[in-house]
Formats: sequence, C-alpha cells, structure tokens
Amino acid sequence: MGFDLTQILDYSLIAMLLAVGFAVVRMRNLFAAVMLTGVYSLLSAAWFVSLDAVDVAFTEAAVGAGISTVLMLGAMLLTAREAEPGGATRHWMALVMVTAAGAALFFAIPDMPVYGDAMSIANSYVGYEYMVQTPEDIAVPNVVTAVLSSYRGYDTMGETTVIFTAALSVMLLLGLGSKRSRKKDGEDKA
Amino acid sequence: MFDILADRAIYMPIIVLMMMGLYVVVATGNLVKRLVGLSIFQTSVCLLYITVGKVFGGQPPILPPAHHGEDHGEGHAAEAGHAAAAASSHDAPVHDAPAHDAADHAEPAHGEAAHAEPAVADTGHAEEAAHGAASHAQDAVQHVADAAHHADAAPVHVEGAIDGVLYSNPLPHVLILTAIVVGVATLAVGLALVVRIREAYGTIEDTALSAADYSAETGGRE
Amino acid sequence: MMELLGALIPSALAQHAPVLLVVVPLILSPVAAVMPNGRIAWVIALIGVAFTVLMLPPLFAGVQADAVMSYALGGWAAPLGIEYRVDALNLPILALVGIIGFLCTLYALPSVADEVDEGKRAIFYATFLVCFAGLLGVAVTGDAFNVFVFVEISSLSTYGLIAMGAGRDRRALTASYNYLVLGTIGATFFVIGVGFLYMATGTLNMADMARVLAENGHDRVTQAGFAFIVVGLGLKAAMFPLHVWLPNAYAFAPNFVTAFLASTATKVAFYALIRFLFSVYHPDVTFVDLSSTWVFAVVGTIAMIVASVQAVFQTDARRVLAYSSVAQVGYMMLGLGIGSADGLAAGLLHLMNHAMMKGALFMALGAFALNYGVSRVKDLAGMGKSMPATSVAFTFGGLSLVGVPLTIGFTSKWYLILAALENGWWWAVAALILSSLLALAYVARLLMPIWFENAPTHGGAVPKVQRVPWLMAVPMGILALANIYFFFHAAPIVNLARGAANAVMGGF
Amino acid sequence: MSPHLILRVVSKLLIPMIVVFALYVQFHGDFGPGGGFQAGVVTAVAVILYALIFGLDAAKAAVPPSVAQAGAALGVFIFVGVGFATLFLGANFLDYDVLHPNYEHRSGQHYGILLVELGVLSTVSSVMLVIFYAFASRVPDIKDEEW
Repeated sequence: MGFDLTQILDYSLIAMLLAVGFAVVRMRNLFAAVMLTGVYSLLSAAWFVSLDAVDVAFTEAAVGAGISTVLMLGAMLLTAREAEPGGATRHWMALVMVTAAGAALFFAIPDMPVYGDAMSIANSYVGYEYMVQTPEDIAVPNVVTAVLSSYRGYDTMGETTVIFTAALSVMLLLGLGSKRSRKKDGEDKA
Repeated sequence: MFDILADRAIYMPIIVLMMMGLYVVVATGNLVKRLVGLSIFQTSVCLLYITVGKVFGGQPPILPPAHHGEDHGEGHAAEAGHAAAAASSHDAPVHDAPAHDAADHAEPAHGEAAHAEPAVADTGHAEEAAHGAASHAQDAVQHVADAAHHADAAPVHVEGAIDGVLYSNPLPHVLILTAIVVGVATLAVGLALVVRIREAYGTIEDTALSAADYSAETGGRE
Repeated sequence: MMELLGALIPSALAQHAPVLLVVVPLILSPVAAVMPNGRIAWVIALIGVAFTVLMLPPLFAGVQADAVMSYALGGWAAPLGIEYRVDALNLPILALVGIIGFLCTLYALPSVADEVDEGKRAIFYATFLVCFAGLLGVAVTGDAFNVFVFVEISSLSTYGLIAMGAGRDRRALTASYNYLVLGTIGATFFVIGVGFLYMATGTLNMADMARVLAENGHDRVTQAGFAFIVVGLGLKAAMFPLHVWLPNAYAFAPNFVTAFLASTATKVAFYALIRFLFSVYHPDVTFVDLSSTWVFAVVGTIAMIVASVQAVFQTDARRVLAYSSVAQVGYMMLGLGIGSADGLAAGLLHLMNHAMMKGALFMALGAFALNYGVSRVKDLAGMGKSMPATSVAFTFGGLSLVGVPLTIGFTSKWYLILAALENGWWWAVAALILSSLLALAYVARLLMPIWFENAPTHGGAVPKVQRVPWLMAVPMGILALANIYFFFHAAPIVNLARGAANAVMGGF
Repeated sequence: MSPHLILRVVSKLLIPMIVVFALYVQFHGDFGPGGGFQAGVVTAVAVILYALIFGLDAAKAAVPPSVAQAGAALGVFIFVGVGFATLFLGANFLDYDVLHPNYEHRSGQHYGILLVELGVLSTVSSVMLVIFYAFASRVPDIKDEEW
C-alpha cells in the first residue's frame, strides 16, 4: 500500500518504545521503572501526535506522564524502592501466557486493516460518518469533542463516573487524610 | 504473504509492547511493579487502537472552523452517497490539501464525481451544490495542481476525504480517551491498595504476603 | 411546568425506563457521597435501588409488546450513538440484579453498621450505588465499548467495597488487589477483543456488528477477537481456570458485599458473554460452535468437579461457598456448551436459581457473623440452637445448592440433565451427578455443625438465642423461601429462561 | 518543605498561568485539542504544585479536602443532571438539542457540550486532588536511608 513520510518517525518512536519497555521489564529499581513508565507514556504521546490523535496525545501526556507518574512515585515513597525478582515459576507462567496471547494477536495480523488505509472498513464506516455528520448535527470543528460529548456522550458520562468511583474507592481505602479517618484506620488493622 | 504482512508490519512491534506489559504483570511479585506493567499493557493497547484509525496523508480530525454551521446541503449530500463529492456551496473553505495526494487520486475523482450526481441531486437542498460540484469535477484534473492554493476551487474528491481533505478516524481517539481515563482510575485504586497492604503487612512482595497469610491461616490465631 | 409534570406520568416514565434504570442510582450516588451520616446515605441508596425495581414492570410490558425495546441515548440513532437495548435475554438479568440488589440493600443497614466505620459508611453506600448502576449498565447496553465502560465502573467500585473487609481481616486487601490486577487484565483483553471486532466491522453497536459480520463473514481478526472476549469476560465471570481471584474476594469482603456480588456480578459477566457469543457472533459459525462444545462444555464439566472438590476442603465457611460458586458457573458453562436452546435455557435457569441460593446462604452467614462474629466452618457449631430461624434459611439454601428435590436447585439441574441427554451426553450427566454428590459433601460439612454440634461453652455459659435484626431477616427469609416456592411454581422463571434462550438461538 | 525563595516566587507566577491555561483548554476544546478532562488534570496540577512548594497544609487551607470531595460529587451530578434536564424537556437522555429551541445554530448541542464539559472539569480536577491528598496525607514509614 502507500508509504508515508511519517512512517520513518513511526519506526524511530517504536524503536525507542521497545527499548524503554524492555528496560522496564529488566529494571529492579522501582524508582527507575516508574520514571521509565513516564518516559514510555511521553513517547506514546509523541507517537499519538504523529498518528493525528492530538487529543489523545494531550491526555496521555497529562495523565500517563504526569498524574500517573506522580501517583506511582507517591505510592513508592510509602512502600518500597526495590522490587525483588519474581521466581522461576512466575517467569515461566508469564512466558506461557504471553506466548499464547501473542500468538493469538500475531495470528490476526494478516486480516487486520492495512496501516494508513482510508478505505478500510474501520475507517470508512461509522468513523467517517462522524466526520460527515458533525458539521450538520453539532457544528463543532473538533470532531473528537463532538463524538466524545454528544454522539457518545453517554460513554463520557460513564468515564466521569469511573473517575468519581476511583475517588470513592481511594477515600474508602485511605481516608481523606483527616485525623479522624487516619486514627480509624489504625484501629481497624487486624 | 510478504506484501500482506508488510502493509501491516506496524502492528508487530505494538503486539510485542503489549506482551511486554503483560509479562511484567504476571512475572513480577512486587505489587507496585505489577501496576507499572499493567499501565504499559494498557498504553500499548491504546497504541493499537490509534494505529488502526490512522489515515496516510490525513489530518487530525478537526474540521476547518469556517466550515461549520451554515450549509445544510452538505450533510445531506454526503449522506446520500458515501463516495459523493461533498460540495460546500456558500463558503468554499480554504484547505491545505497536500498536492501530491490530490494528484494521486485525480483519476478516480473524475469518474466518481460524475456518477455521484444522481445520488445527490434528489436531495433538494443540495441540488445546486451538487451540480456545482459535478461541473467543477469535470475539470478537476486540471485544477489539482493548484487546488491547494485555490480559494474557490471545487473540492477534489479523494477516496474517504471530506472536501478533498483526508482526516484520521476520530472514533478510536474517543474510545482511547475513555480508556486512558479508566486506566488512571484503576492505577489510583491499585496504588491505594498497595499502600494499605504495606501498612498492614509491612511488605509489598507477593511471596512474603503469601507466607504471612499462610502462617496466619495455619498457625497464628485462636 | 406542564412539561415537567408531563414527564412524570407513567407512560413517559415507561418510555425512558431502560435508561432510568441505570441513571437514577447513578445520580443518587454523588448525593449519597456527601451525606454526613451513613443512615441517610443508606436511605438514598434504598430509594435508588427501589426505583430501579419500579422500572422493571414497564420493561416487561415493553418486551412483551415489541420483543426489543431500543433506546437511543442522546437521541442519536444506533451506529452513531449508543443504544440501550432490552430484549428477552437481558430482561431476566436486569430483574435479577434489581430485585437481589433491593433485598441486599435492605440487608445492608445492620450488616454494614457492624462491619464498616461510621466515617466511611456514606461513601460506602455511594460506592455501592455506582456498582449497582454499573452492573445494570453492562446488562442493558447494546454497545460493545459501553460494556467496557460499565464493566470498569462496577469493577472499580467492587475493588473498594471488597477492601472494606480489611477491618476484620487484612487479607481483604490482598484479595482486592489480586482481583484488581486480574480484573484489569480481563477488561483489557476485552478491549482488545472489541478492538478486533471494530477493525472487522467499523462499528461498535452490537446489532450492527452482527449485521456486518453476517454480511462479510469471519476472518482471523474476528476469531482472535472472539478468543480475547471469551477470556476477558471469562475472567470477570470466574469461569474455571480464570477464577483464582474469586474465593478470597468473596471470603474476606464485608458480608453484605459478598451476598450482593455472589448473586449478581458474575451473573452479569456471564450474560455479557452469552450476548457476545450468540448475538454478535452467531452460534452457527463453525468456531463458535466448536468452542461451545470444546471450551464451555468440557471446561465447565471439569469446573463442576474440581471446584467442588476444592470446596470440600476449605476451612472458611464463605470460601466453601465461593468455590461452590465456581462450580456453579461450571453448570452454566455446560448449559451454554450444549449448544441447543434447551441447554442455554437450563444454564440461564441455573444462573437465576444460583443467585437466589447464594443470596440466601451468604446472607445467613452474614447474620451468623453479625451476632457471633464467626466465619470458619467449625465455628458454626451450635448455631441451630442459638439462631434457629437463620439456620433454617441457611439449610434451605444449602439443600437447594445440592439439588435436593423440592428446591429450585433440583429444577435447574433436572433441565440441564434433560438438555444434556438430548445431545446424548452421558458423560455430562455423570459429571453433574458426581458434582451434586460433592455438593452434598460440602453442604453437609456446613450443616452438620450447625444442627448436630453444641456451641462451645464460654466458661460454662451457653450462648443465648439471639434474634437477627428484621432488616436482615426479611430479605434472607424471602430468598430462602424463594428456593422452595419456585420449585412448585417454576413456570414464571422457566418461561423467562426459555424466552431468553429462544431470543438468541432463534426460537424453536 | 524548605521555603525556597526562588521556588516560591516562580510558582506564585506560574500557578495563575497554569489555571488560565486550564481554562483555555477547557473552553477551546470545541476548536482544538482539549476539553474538560485535560483541563481538569491541569487545574489539579496547579494545586498540587502549590502543595509541593508551600506545603500540604497550605494547600488544604486553600482547597479543603471536603471541597474537593464535594466537587467530585458535583461534577457527576452536573453531567447526569444534564441528562435528566433533557428528559424533563421531553427528549431522550442526553439529547442536548432540546436545551435551546433554536436548532439552526445547534445551540442546544453547544450548551449541552459546555455543561457536561464543566461537569467533567469539576469531577476530574477534584478527584485528582482527592487522590493526591489521600496519598500525601499518609506518613511515609520508610526512612530516607533506604534510598
């Protein structure tokens, strides 16, 4: 099929992603692993820009590289710095799982849509409809916003609820940091 | 076979990345690092979705601002036939359609715009616009070279394009925005659990936790 | 103003019933979260759940009239917008979650007051409401990605709810963590599967997917997608080799949470699996057909036996029942794997019956725990004398779990055997009987100390007979009696299950 | 937190700019990348930065945890509430068209998107803060030597 100049960028970013991913697998120092995850997110964000997903890139940079890293560092500060290597059983178990799942994914490749093809069914059916319909239906230039807030606004409501639920669960687990809840937690430790 | 795979080569490293994340989740006993693996796994799945939505020569799915609001005909016209040459009648938008793309597809544009006419013509609203598009399309081949600069040029039809501009598919972007948010929510809850586990057990290594639970179950209480 | 009143009349309400079902609990959740005390939050939760139950009659009427109730969210018609879709298949699931949720909410007040700190109860009920709405959302939606969003809503709240058992036993934390990791892997697998379906069809609406798949046929992408969806939802549904998160999660969660989750959460995931298998994919497609025989029937049979054996050897009473749940999912898998409408109907019947059994059993265990703080099998000694009514309820549930005649457990096993015999699957019948004998063993292990042993005396003092708060006794009693009642009046639930199976298998 | 002069001055200058940027992201979401979610994260970052420089207690004085908790609930309430408003106006759930009768300019859709994005902003920024407070308020029980 076609070739696009951005593909050179694609492959260099992929190379970096693979390197960082591999480093995370090998890394025993948790601090380094967490920081590399931030790097991984940032590289993904860069690639999202090259894939025309600017909204996703923005979010991934803010969330993946920002909030997630802060949270993981905070949790690390409260827990441990070093990860012990997993046992041999775990290693083999993981390898079996990864091989099975990877085989299923590789099996599917020949019938996956051609990369960059505008006419693949994935890109030419509902996704294309949104591009055509948005000026008429919603009249917002950013089609991602239109789909996110209106066509699939219910999903976004669900997403807001997910975030809210996370706050509820974290409050249940850690309290809000007020003295009362901290003392209670101390008591209920078995 | 090689061609089939070459067109889809991009998926292979993404699959490898996904599997790296999954490996970390299963193979490590450290609770924080398992969450690290989980977040890499999820980010890689996001990459898979977004690559599917990529269109070569495409723009981010943000329509030119001048475009929205006024022309009713346009939506109907495009709806009438998927390949219909979408014509904007009143305010010809200024796009920066890449010239080489337009040139590549000049030939199909000619033919398709011509037989798009009947499909569009019955939408009363868009009739005028469609005629305009069709007649313009007759000499679209001559126009392609300067289509990019021509303010009132007829939009050259490229397969899957809107007004001659290709856009990447917005739907995967929307889905992945949701997935990223879900990912960070899960991460926050997971980390909160890890903090509590550390406070209750004094360790966050899986083997030590199992040992502690085992001794509690067999020896310890009562 | 007139419009506002107009919207309140029942017909307008009925028209929006599919969405109100989910969004009423959802909007009450933030309200409950900011309440100063747990009791008010409980009242709000009860209102939300009761409203859901009120929405069920219009849904039944609608499905009876039109077979499918479709609701376009945001006013956008199906492939562009998200669609809510109620038909004969998910109607029983919605009814199940709604009614069991209501009974569990009644039960919650005394139980939660005993197990959760006062400062956290309001947030606890808010989380429960979100979980409840999430489960209903999974069951009612007709959009594949929306399933994922609501699965995550219910899962995230579940992680928090389970971890609240940490007040009694810190293992609730590790149980919750393991569930979080496995649940997220499952959800991510599901997303990969949906992504594959999207690559092959270009749409996310399930009915539209089915249409495109029927036109274009299947290829490697849809097959891989099938595998990932089965594994992803199978993790959530605790299908046999993927069940490892379940026993500890059920054993260490607060009692109310266990009672609610055991009778709803895995059921909803199992429903979602049926929906994908039969509505999006089609049972006649070769690989779906093969997988139902070789994956669901065979693995289900193994689950029935292995998990029952594991249940026999547990020391924690709730863990006995948790492993039993895994075995019961095996029965449902077998029903699914038989591949006929009768088989699926039997599986769905068992799904509903199992919810009633486990609801009653876990509620009774919660009542024991409330009064005497017991959780291990040997601690149940003498409960028959100290808490006779609760013990009777527990016995009804237990006998139903074994499948003793005069209980609904017998009904659904009977239909399963009939469906298996239709296929000539003697091995499945043999396994079913063996598994029932094992069930007899582990239920007997629970019932023996309750009825035939004396309570340990504390310094010569015999524990006094204790009453259960009526808010706990009533829902427990209802569920326990339902186990008997529906044996004699099986027609309504059998018809529900038949209707559901016929709706997806193309009626006969 | 050591009261470092340069950090204090720079962050005092920076925090208002971050908030302005968040507002830009929020309201420019119709035209370019951005929206309630991204704006919420950026807003939360402004407060988190404040907490890092001036101390957790100062941040809690500025934005009390109870306010954050209420904000999280409020956002969900706004979003679902918009859905109920459309129901009461006689349309389907979340059908924004009825929010403004003038369909020609799709003003109903614009109002709807504006409102729900505000809900998302409120929830996301508050939730990020709640989570940050919850983690930051825990006393680390690992000594610095273990680094």
